[in-house]
Order: sequence, then structure tokens, then C-alpha cells
Amino acid sequence: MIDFETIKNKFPYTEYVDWKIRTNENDIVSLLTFLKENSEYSFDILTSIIAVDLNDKIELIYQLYSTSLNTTAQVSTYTFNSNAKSVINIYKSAYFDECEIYDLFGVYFDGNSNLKRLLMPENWLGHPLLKSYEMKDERLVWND
Amino acid sequence: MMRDILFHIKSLIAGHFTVFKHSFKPAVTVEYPDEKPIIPDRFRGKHTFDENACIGCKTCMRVCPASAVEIFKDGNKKTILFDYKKCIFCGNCKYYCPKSAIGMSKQYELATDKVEDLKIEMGKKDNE
Amino acid sequence: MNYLYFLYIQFLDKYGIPEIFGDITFPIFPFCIIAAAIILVVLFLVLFERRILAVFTQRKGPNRVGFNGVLQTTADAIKLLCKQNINPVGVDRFLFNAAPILVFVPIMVLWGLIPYSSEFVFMNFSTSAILYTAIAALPVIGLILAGYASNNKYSLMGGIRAAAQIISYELPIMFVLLSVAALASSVNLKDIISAQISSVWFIVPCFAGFIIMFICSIAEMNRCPFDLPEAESELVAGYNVEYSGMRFALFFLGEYASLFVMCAFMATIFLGGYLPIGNKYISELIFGSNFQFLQLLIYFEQVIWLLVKTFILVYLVMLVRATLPRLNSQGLMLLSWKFLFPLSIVNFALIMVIKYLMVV
Amino acid sequence: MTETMKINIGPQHPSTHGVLRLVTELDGEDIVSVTPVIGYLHRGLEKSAESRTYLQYLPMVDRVDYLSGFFNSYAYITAVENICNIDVPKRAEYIRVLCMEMNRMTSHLLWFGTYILDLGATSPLFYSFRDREPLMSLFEELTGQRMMYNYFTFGGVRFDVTKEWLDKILKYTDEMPAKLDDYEKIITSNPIFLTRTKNKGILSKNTALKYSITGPCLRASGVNLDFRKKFGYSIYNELDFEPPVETDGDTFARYKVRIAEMRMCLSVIRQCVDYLKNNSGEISAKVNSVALKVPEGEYTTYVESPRGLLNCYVKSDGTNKPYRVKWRTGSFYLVQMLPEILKGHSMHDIMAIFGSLDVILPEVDR
Repeated sequence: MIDFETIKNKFPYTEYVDWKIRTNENDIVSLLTFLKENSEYSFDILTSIIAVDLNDKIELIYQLYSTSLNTTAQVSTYTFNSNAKSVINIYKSAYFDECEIYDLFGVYFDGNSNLKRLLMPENWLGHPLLKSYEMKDERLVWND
Repeated sequence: MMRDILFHIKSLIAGHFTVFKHSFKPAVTVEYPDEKPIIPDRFRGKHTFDENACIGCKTCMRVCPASAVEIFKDGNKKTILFDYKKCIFCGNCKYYCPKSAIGMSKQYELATDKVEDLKIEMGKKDNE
Repeated sequence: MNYLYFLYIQFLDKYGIPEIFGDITFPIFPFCIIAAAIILVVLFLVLFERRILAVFTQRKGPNRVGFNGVLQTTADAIKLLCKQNINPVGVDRFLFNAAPILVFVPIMVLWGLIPYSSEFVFMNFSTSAILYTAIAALPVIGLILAGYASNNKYSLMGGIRAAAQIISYELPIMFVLLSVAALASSVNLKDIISAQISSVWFIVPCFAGFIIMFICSIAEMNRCPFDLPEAESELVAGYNVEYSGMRFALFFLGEYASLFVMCAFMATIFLGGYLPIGNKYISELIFGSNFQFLQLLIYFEQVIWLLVKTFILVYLVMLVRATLPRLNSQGLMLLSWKFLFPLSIVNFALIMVIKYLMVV
Repeated sequence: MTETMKINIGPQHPSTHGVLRLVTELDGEDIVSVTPVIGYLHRGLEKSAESRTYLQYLPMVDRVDYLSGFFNSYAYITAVENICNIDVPKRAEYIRVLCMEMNRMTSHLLWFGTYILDLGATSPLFYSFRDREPLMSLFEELTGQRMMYNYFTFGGVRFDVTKEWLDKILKYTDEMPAKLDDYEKIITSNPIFLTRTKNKGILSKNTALKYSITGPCLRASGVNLDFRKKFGYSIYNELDFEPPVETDGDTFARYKVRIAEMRMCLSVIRQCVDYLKNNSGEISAKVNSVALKVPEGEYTTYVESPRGLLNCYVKSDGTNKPYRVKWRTGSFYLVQMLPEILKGHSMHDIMAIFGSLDVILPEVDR
């Protein structure tokens, strides 16, 4: 079982319910590093990063899996200004995830120098998965 | 080294023989236009519509993922419009129709060279 | 052939045309015969391959056009002929057009070198076996040019692969041919065949040589598992990726014509060419040795024997094609230089010993 | 120093299995760098969910990965069921697992055929398609379609299986091992195949974990991670199976893992059929799918699909439409890893290695 007190002491703004950890957006990199490198948990796989648009803010959910503990964890954080810290230095697989979130939500990741549109074309306007997104591109005329 | 080579030669011969062996088995081809495949009963092909059973509840319109179906209700007269440009043949309209008014036939040859032919209206009543 | 030549000169003589004219124009006849034969044989071969591959994989193959699909390849050929010839932007026009011809012409010459029956040889040189291997290596120039001229990186890589392949596989062929020549004491294909009348077919003393020759021939005609130059799953279509219509048809024709001629060549030097099994002609058995047209019948029978042997080899080539995956370039080089080449030298030495014992 | 050449492999290429573009830099035939470009098959499946009800979205999830539609339906449906607290009858779970394992079999068979075709051999393609056909017909008989099933519903499955149908499966599982032996005779010990796959595209354990590779590719690298076994979701904890693990991590190991997994699938299928034959019961909980009430909440399912871990994250805000659906697919991370695994190999090996990863492009782009 996870010893939540140690985490709480290290990262004071963290909430914890049943492997779901919510943390401050500044702490995310150090928390993930802690979870990965602590030999007790060693969450070695970042299965995915999920972004959810909550209208005023964007929630980023990092889903972790530990092969030794055989358990999953969910670390989430909010970003209010579409800026987040990149975790590619901890989990290499985060690169495509971050590109995808940049592409579909317009979140910039500090530390990921090679952000690019992944699924949408390079010259696409707007970020489609935002709730406020409307297709306004006049270059695209759909033939019905 | 020598044993490796012998093993490889043996496996090569075994592989060729296996392919050769297959030439004595009957062909599994279904020669399509002449010989039609067997279509099971649950097959989801072109729709059928029973205008007498339909109560016009428009459930089919609500469950269709592609908005390919439309019900027109005019008094007692109900017609249904299937747009096969959009239809993905998921069968939702059939499965969730409370009166089983929509069915799906085994007809699967729906290709046509006119776009207009893909919009099919069913349940027209002649008496006005 | 000599008979045909004689008839032609006689015909010209009737109209007072000098013999020298006949000498110059006579090659038109074998050319026409070979061209017609190539087209017929290739049309049949393509159909044969498609049906055989279908049989191996429990399918039916083409069976719609004509009776049971016999006209399928003819229809395909007509379609290819009617197609537009596309000249992509940036190709080297002259080389682009010349390359298919450069591939096809040497293969056509090869057809003229094979003795189809004891009197039916278009070109009977005293060194025809050596000449054969020399000319068999020529089509690769066309392939390289096609790859270079297409202005396409896939084509270029295909062309270069073809060159690398032909270099590695030419040498073992030469060594095998040398050992066969030593057995027959001749490098003339007809003499090689006649040498097999008195002794056994050369496949018996030179079985390793036959295997080497078989593998190398598949490599020379760029067929699976050596189809690296046109590897579909890597290079799309390799050197002929930009070709269409008639020019593509020429490549196609060349590929299958070389398949046939390589198998005919192998049948000639290893399986006794036009010789029947047991040196007894069936027509002689049927009609007796006093039959008037016996010699003529035997000539035809010889052609049929050669065709049968050739098609057995073609069948084997197709079985290999159906079974094996494609080699990679390292495997290609390893197979040739570390396995086939030493083996061919060993085989050559062995044959020399046999020959020495035979002579003594 | 030689000049390098840039070559575009794809998006239209015979063996990228879809529309993947690999911008490759070659030095001669040696690969200097590879940059995968994806997005040519992006259909906006995650955006579509937000404008459709839970039921309307259900037929679309089969199309996330068209070769293993049951897995996608299962992932989505269990997510919704867990938010709604719907209990699924045991028989329904068995039918679901049976369908999924059959689907894994078809997916692996298709992989086998196309992979060997990538390597240049033609016959095994037809054999594997021949053997895939009975399963597809069985699916058609059960669900109504060969690929886009729309068979699982909230709370269970749509139709019950019949005894004849189960007998057909048993017959298939009896015949199949001999056919798999035939495949192995043609391919597994073939020297050409061995030179092309042994020690090619080695994926070490650490690299695989770093790039969150899951599924057969990870198991070929020596990590025994199978979510069926580890989490025992659905009724997998009642079944007896042992996922195959190889330690080499090369292309050949991945091939062997998949072949062994096909045999394992057959045994799991047999166990499911045994249960279904001997037990009867409800096939669906009573759920009003048309007006499905989904309370506020979120759930992530972990499903072991043929191509690795399949996550479906569903967030509900209490309305009749999902607030957010996110698909995490195995192929997405395999494509990301391509530059790493292809580095230092030659042009020939691109397709041999890429094919062995079993990437499905619709799943990458969603």
C-alpha cells in the first residue's frame, strides 16, 4: 500500500484518494519522478496522458502502471493558461502524447522542444477537442 | 556448422513439401457472381420497413450514430428515409425499434452508379 | 535451319536476286520465329504461373476469360498494349525508353542459342555455352539504366541491387559451366547434349552443380526469393516503378522469357536437352524405324522433350517462389560468396577427378 | 563521408498497412534516421463521442481498430457499465471473452499472413486467410457482420450463442493446431526467414518500458506483462492460461510470441466453449440502453488487445452524452518507438521489423 504521508510531506498541495492523486501543476514533474524512481512503487510505464477540457481549465491526467506492484495510479493536475511542464525526460513515451494534446487542446509543454501537430494537418486552425472549438476554416469546403 | 547446414536444408525441403502438399487439397474459392456466399439470418443488409407497425416514436433517429435515417409522420402515414451514403449498417435502428418495424434483409448488393439511388424512401402509401 | 536457309536462297534465285542479299536478310526469319515463340510462350507461362500458384494456395486462379481462363493473359497483354505510355516529369527520356529494349533484346538472343532439336538451332557457335552466360548478364544493364533514368529513388535502389546481385551470382554459374564443359569436352551446347547420349545425363555426376545453377539462375532472372530489385513490399516495384503500358510489358515479357530460357538452358546442360529418356524416341517405337517421315517426327519429338524438361524446371521455380520469403542483401551476398562459390569450386574439382578417372 | 538520401516511405506504400509515412534518411541502404508521420487516417473518433449519446457512439467504437472490434467495444462498454454500476451476467462475460479471444485469433492470423507477405513469401498469406475465414463466418452468424460487430450492449450481449455455433468452434479448434504446424513448417525454421528476423530490431526490456510498449512486443522482450493475467478482468481469472514470453526481444521473438499466443487463444476458446455448453443463464442485464442514465464519474478500462494495452477513458458529466472519451492504443506507442528500433538497420529490414510490431494505422490515428 502506498505511504501517502511521505508524498504529502514532499508535495503539500496533493490530494489522494485510492491511487488517484491530484497535485499542483508545478509539482507534477517532481512527483512523477518520485513515483517512478522510488523503489517501493517504481511506476515504470506511463500508459497515457489524458487531457480533459473543463471549460475554464484543462485537466491533465497521467496514468501510470507499475510492473512490480501490478497496480495503476492516476496523477492529475489542472492547467489554467494552457501551459504545462513536459515529462519527456522522465517517460520517453510522453512525447507523442504531449504532441497530441498540443495538437488537439493547444496545451504547450515546457521542456518539449519539438512540439508539432501530430494528427491534424500542420496548417489546421484551432484545436479541435476544446469544447469551444468551432470549425471556421474557410479553406475547407465540404462537398455534401 | 555442417549440422546447421543440414538442418537448414531439411527445413527448406519440409517447407517446399508442405506447400506442394496443399496442391492436392480442394480449392476454397467462392466464385462470387455465379456462386453466392451463404448469408446468415442475422445479417445486416438493406433495411425493410413495416409502416403498419411503426408508431412514429423516432427512436431509430435517436439511436442512429450517423443520422442516416429519418421518419416523416403525417397523420397516420409514416414514411422512412434511409440515406445509404451515411448508413454504417450498425443495426441500431433495428435493435432498438420498440415495435420491430424496421428490419434488415439479406440484400447486400447495394452498389449503384447514381448518388440519388442511395437515398431510399420506404413505406409510401398510395391512398391519399 | 540450314534447310530453311537453302529454301530461301533457292526462292530468291528464282527471281534473280543475288545470294549476298539472301545472306544479309535471312536473319529476319529466325527473328520472327523467336519473337512469335516468345510471345506465345510468355502468354502461356504467365497463365501457367497464375494457375500453379493458385493450386498451391487452394485457389482456382484465372478461369473466366475464354475456355477455363486460357485467354486471360492474352486479354491482359492487349490491355497493356492499349494503355497510355506515361513519361514522368524529370526522366531521362532517351535512357528511359531504351532501358526496356536493352533488357529484352539480350534475352531474345539467348533464345536463339538454345538447341531445340538436333537440327533446329538458330545460332550454332562453337562457344555457345560461354556466349550464353556472357549474354545472360547483359539485361542487368537495362535494369540499372531503368533505375537511373526513372528519376525515382525506389527505382535507383532497385537498379543498384540488380547490379550487385548479378555480380555475385555470375561467378558460380561460370564454374558450374566449366565443370559441365569438362565433362562434355566442349563448350558448344549441341556437343554438350550429344555427350549426354553416350554417358548419363550430367545431373548425375554434377548434382551439386545443378543445385548451384538452379539457385543462381533464379537469382539471375530476379525471381523470388531473389527478387530484391523489384521487392514489392520494400521498393514498391523497384526499377520498373515508373513504367507503364508497352514499356512495362517489355519488362514483363523479358522477365518471363528469361524464366523460360534459363530453364531451357539448365535442361540442356543437365537434363540432356532434347534427348528422350533412355535414348529411345517414342515416334520410332510407334512407327518403326523404316517410317518415311521418321526423321522429321523425331525433330518434333525432340522439341517436345525439351519443353517437358523445361516446364518441370519452371514448375520447380514456381514452387520455390510460392514457398520462400525474400532474402535480404546480406543473406544474398552470404549465400553466394560463402556457400555457392566455394561449393562450385569443390564441385569443379570433383568433376575434374571424375573426368580424369573416366579418361584413364 | 557519403551524402545521405531522403526517401519517403508511404503514405501510399504496399507494406505500411495503411497510411503511415516514414521519412527515412538513408546512407546507401543503411538507415540514418526515421521520422514517422501519422494522422492520415484521423477520423476524430474522440470528438465524435462528445456529440453523440452513449448508445449512438457504441457502433463507432468497433472502428477504432477494425481488426479487433470486440476489444474496443468491450473497453468502452465496461467503462460505461462501471460508471453506471451495471452488473453483467456471468454468461454474458463468457460470451464476451470467447468473442474477444476468437477476435485475437483472427487478428493474429491476419498479422501472420501479411507479415510473411512483407517478407516476400506468398503462400502463407492465403493459408492464413483461408483459416481466418471460418472465424469470420462464425462472427457473421453470431453478430450479423464480419468486422463491425455492434454485438456487445450495455449490460451484456445482444444474442445468445447456440449449441451448433459452439460445436463449429470446437471443430475449428480441433483442426487449427495442425494448420499452425503447417505454417511453422514453411516459415519458422526457414533459413531465409531466420537470417531476416534473428537479431534484427532488438527491443530491449528497458527501451520497451521507456516507450510504454505493451502486448506481445513487450512479452517478446522478456517482461511477463499481460493484463488478462495481471488484472484478471472479466472472467479471465477463472480461466487457465499462461501468456507466452520470450527473452530475445528481436523480430523472431515477436513472431514466436504471436504464434504461441494463437495456440494459447485456442485453449482459452475451448475453455469458454466448455463453460457455455454446460451452463446457462441470462445474457444481458436489464438496461434501458436508449435512455441510458449515466451518473457523473470517470473510469478507465484496461484491456489486453492483440496490439497491446487498450485503455478507454470515459468521463461523464451526468448528461446523456459522454463528456470525454480517450482511446489509448498499443500501436500509437509502437509507431513512436520506430525511430529507435529501426536505427542502424538497412532498408530491407524496415518492413521486416515494422511488420513484426503489428501496427494498425486506424488505431494510431483514431
